[in-house]
Amino acid sequence: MEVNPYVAVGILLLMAYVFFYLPAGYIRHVLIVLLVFIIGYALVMTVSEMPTFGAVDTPAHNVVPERYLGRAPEETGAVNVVTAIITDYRAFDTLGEVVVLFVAIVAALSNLKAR
Amino acid sequence: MEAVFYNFMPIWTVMFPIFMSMVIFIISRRSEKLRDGLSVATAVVTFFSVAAMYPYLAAGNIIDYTIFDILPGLGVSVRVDILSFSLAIISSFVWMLVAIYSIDYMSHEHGGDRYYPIFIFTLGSCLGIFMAGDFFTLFIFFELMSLISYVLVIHEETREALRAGYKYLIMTIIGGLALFFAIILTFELAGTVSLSQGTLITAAGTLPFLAFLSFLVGFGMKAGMFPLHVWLPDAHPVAPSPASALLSGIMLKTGAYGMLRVLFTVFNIPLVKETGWDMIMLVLAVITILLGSAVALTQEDLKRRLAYSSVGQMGYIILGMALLNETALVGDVFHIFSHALMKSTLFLAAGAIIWKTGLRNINDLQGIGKKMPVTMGAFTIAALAMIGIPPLNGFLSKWTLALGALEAGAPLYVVVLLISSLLNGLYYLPIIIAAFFGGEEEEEGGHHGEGIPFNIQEAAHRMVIPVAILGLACIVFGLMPNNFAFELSLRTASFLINAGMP
Amino acid sequence: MSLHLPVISIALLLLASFVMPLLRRGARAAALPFTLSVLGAVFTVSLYLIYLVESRGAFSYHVGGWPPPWGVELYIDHLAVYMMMVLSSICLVVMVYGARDLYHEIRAEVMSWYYTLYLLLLASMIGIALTNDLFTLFVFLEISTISACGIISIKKDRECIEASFKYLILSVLGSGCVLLGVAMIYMITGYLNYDFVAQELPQAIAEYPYNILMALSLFIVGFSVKSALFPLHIWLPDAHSSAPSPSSAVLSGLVIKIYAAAILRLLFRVFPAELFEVVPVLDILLFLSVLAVMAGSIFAMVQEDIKRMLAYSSIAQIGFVFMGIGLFGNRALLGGLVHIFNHALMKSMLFLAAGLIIYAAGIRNIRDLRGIGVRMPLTMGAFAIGAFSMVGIPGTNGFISKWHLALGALDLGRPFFVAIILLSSLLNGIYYLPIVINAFFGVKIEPRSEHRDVPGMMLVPVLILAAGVIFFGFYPGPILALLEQAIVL
Amino acid sequence: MKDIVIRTVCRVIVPFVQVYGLYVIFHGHLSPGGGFAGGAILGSSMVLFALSFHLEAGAQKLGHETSSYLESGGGIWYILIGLLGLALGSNFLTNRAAGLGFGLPGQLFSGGMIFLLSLGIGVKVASTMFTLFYNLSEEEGSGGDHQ
Repeated sequence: MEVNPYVAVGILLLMAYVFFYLPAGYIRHVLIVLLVFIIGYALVMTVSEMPTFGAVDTPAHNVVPERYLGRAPEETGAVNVVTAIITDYRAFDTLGEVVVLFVAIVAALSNLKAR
Repeated sequence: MEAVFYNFMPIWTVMFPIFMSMVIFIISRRSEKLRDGLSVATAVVTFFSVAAMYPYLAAGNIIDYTIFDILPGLGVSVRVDILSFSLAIISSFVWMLVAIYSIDYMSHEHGGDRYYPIFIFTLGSCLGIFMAGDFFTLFIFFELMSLISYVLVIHEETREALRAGYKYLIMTIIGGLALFFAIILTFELAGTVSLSQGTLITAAGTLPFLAFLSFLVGFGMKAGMFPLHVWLPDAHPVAPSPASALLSGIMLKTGAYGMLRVLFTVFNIPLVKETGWDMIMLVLAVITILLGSAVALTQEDLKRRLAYSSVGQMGYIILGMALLNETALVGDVFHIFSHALMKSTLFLAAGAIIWKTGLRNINDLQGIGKKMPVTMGAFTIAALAMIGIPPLNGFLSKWTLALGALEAGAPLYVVVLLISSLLNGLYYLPIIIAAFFGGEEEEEGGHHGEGIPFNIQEAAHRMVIPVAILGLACIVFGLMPNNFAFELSLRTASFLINAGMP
Repeated sequence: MSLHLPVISIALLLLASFVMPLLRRGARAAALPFTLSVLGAVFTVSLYLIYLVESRGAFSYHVGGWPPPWGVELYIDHLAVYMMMVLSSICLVVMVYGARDLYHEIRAEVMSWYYTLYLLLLASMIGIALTNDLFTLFVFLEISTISACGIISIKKDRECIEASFKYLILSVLGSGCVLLGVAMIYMITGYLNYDFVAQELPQAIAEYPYNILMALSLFIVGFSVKSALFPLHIWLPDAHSSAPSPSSAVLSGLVIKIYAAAILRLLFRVFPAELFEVVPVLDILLFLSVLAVMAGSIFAMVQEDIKRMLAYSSIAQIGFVFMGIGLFGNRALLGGLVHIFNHALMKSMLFLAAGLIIYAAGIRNIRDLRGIGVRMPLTMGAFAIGAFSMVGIPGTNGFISKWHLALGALDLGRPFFVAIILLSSLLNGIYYLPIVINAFFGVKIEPRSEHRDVPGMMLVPVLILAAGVIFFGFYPGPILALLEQAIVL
Repeated sequence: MKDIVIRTVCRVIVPFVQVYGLYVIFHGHLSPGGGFAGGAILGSSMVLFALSFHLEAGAQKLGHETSSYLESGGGIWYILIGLLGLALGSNFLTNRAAGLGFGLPGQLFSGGMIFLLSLGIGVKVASTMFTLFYNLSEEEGSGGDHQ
């Protein structure tokens, strides 16, 4: 899994060039297809190596869900574990989500009203 | 108690003009007279402040005081030794005279409100370079002086001046960055950039060589060393004459001062000799001398000719320090004195002529010596000193330099000095001859378009007197071989040979 | 109580931004003092937090009382308080300026929206600086993305919409990359908390090398897009030049840096050092930063619009920050990090000065700036200081960061990068100094009729920032002392 | 949209949809659902109402002012509850440890903060949907007028 930095930088530069600067045309199509193959290859390699979905021994099955699933009702008072996670264990993230909604609407409205 | 007092003297000497420049800037809106008076007063006070340090330094002391640290091992500090003092005293002396000269010269020019604060500020930053205790402080003042003096260069704000100024600025920045690189390399290699630690870099190698080269570029840029001199002949002539006098007479010396410090404090003589880096400097110096003198010959513009002459003279100074022996160093430091006096005389005299007649072309100056005898007299003295006619100070410095070259076992450089003197003669003498003995037939020919107006007289007293003083100084320092400047040179040279340690 | 201050300051900013749209009619006049007082409070808190962290060391805060890995953790270390101080101080100063300038650039009806977005942007950036949790990082990333777009597109012209749309698309692409990366990390480690992930990753390398590599590259690409690292910078010039000046100042000064700080944390606190031996991420960042430094400067040289030029210069300067990260030595990192603050000071000051010029004279083109220094000496004086700082003249804070970066490069025995730094400084000089020169000297132009007087409230922030540039050029000690502890990650 | 069938159906459906939305919000801690889902249902009911009748009719039921008050109110509510944890001497957004948890798990009024937060989220999401819908549709309308 040795990665040559020059190759990596080269690919990144090529990507940026093809996507942002290269005028539409035959070469651009070919290069895009080529790049998609490179990215696709990397993704396939990644996916083929992922832990089996739903298997018991995946790393995600650790102490975190154990506690969530086992002790959420007594610790938070919510029977629904999902809600317990969303609004109690990780309520700060949910605050963030609420703010995302808010900022989305503020940005949209300010845009609409600015004209 | 005495030490404490003297520790603060350099700070005062540097900060007083800088502070006064702001006062002058504010005052200048009120009254022009007060502004002019204050500028002269500041320059005079600064000169005496520098001079007041002499007794302490003459006793063999060194003022060394760290003001505060910006980063560990990197602070703002002052250090005055005999070398610093030599340069500071000649600078403030010339500055004082130029300040007096400026009053009348600038009264006809625009932008005096800008000129005087910058003029005085440059004095402060220039003294700051000489009195800096480490390369970082030196660098601060070096950049400050270079950037601020840009305003002096482009004072006329003509298209030509702006173009020359831009060239100057870019070259200054390149030089500054090279200096930055050099300082950072020194810091990396030595852990400090203080001037009071003795030799900083003792071993040769790639990085020390890079540091040396960068220092050479940084200071050589300022000193107008070939091939970095290209800004100089453009920038010096376009400035107002008093500013040209300072640029050529004093500010070039900051580069020479830096090179002296590099050779004798950052590195040491054995190292430079062993690695052969002195050869680089010698070769460049020889090219600088010959090129400056030769190109000066071809210049028609008076101030341009003087500027190229400066290039040649800076070559002497670089040559002198690169010879790396005591006799040559005496000549070198003395030549710094001499050239400061000679070149300011020449530029101020040229300024007086231009101020009075508006003529810059050498061919138009026929017979000017009869109209302005004192000015041209001073010009003649300085020019003869430049050529190296005894008993003027230029002769003394060249003589000592030549002795140093012989001592170093390189008579070739004596030949170079002689050739250059010959060239100097070739381009200075026609001016003098034409000034005093030419011009009759044109005068008879009636109204010649480019000729000198017939009603020209000596310039204003406050312009003539400084020129005369400087011209006299050229004689005085040449007539008496045991003068103050020569004494200083001797002591500085022995000080430097001891690797910057007393 | 003082341990709650970080989260309180985020909550305060969010609360203030929620309240802002409710201020109607009569109360609308209160929006500005309210915003300023909140910003001032956050700034004060950040100073206090610096003192707190200095005196008792880094501490973590468990939001909701749940210990990690179950709950969300904020980790307040030296780097976090440093970033918080930088963010809040610059935001405060810029807002003082923006109070007057914004009326000139955007409609009065949307002013309160602007304050809302501005506060949210600050809140999210502080969140990014403080968080110790990958998902919280992503959430705040989203908020900052959208609010940053908002403060660009709020201006009433077409360019802004186009620019912010471009920014939105690319930035959301970046967010998507980060989200995917977070998901992968979670999948192979089972944690979101930085410390726990860092614990798990060394074992996971053997088992899931491609996943880690992919996650890492996604993070790099995502954050590079957001912080406009060289080949992914194309949104920046448009976005930063067309936005209202206070937005440009904040965007160029702060927003692109916070992502650099975030990727710095991820690289050094989450990803194991063994990984960098296999995958030369730091080298990649280093090469990109060199390209950024050079390309940014070269592009800036050919610009005609002053704000566009400043924007391209930002691309070069963010390159310095990444160079500090990529060199991976203590001193270089110090240089990169201190450049975050230094560049924030000078670039926001330059943008504000440009804004002042646009406000007063209506000029954007660099050629038209001739003689402006005579009319606006203080503004152009500040601009000159900023220009000198960009070049790295000693006595300005730009010198301090270059000094450390260069020394850091030498420490690692890579003088090539010193040459790059110097070359870029030279290029900076070539495009900044003519502006200053032309502004003060040369052709005189008679005053234009449209020339407006500059209100003191707009001029003072510029001068404060200029004074900061000088002050921290001579007295960088406290900042460096703080950062020296910060880089002991 | 003056279709009588649509109007009648909507008139009947909307209250049920709203009640269901409220149900989902309030039972977030007991059954699948919660603030986001319930808020979306609630919001879509109002969108449906406005679509089937008239934009103005919808605006009469829930004005822009009110909508934006709800919008901000949801967020403020969330943060205030978070600060409540602080006030009770615990951390930000602390639930049971701060003494906020009440009721037995499984009951409607249980879970302490969770219940309140869901309410805030629901209000927020609903008003967001509604506001966005309104502003976008009004924008189209005004754009049409210009043409």
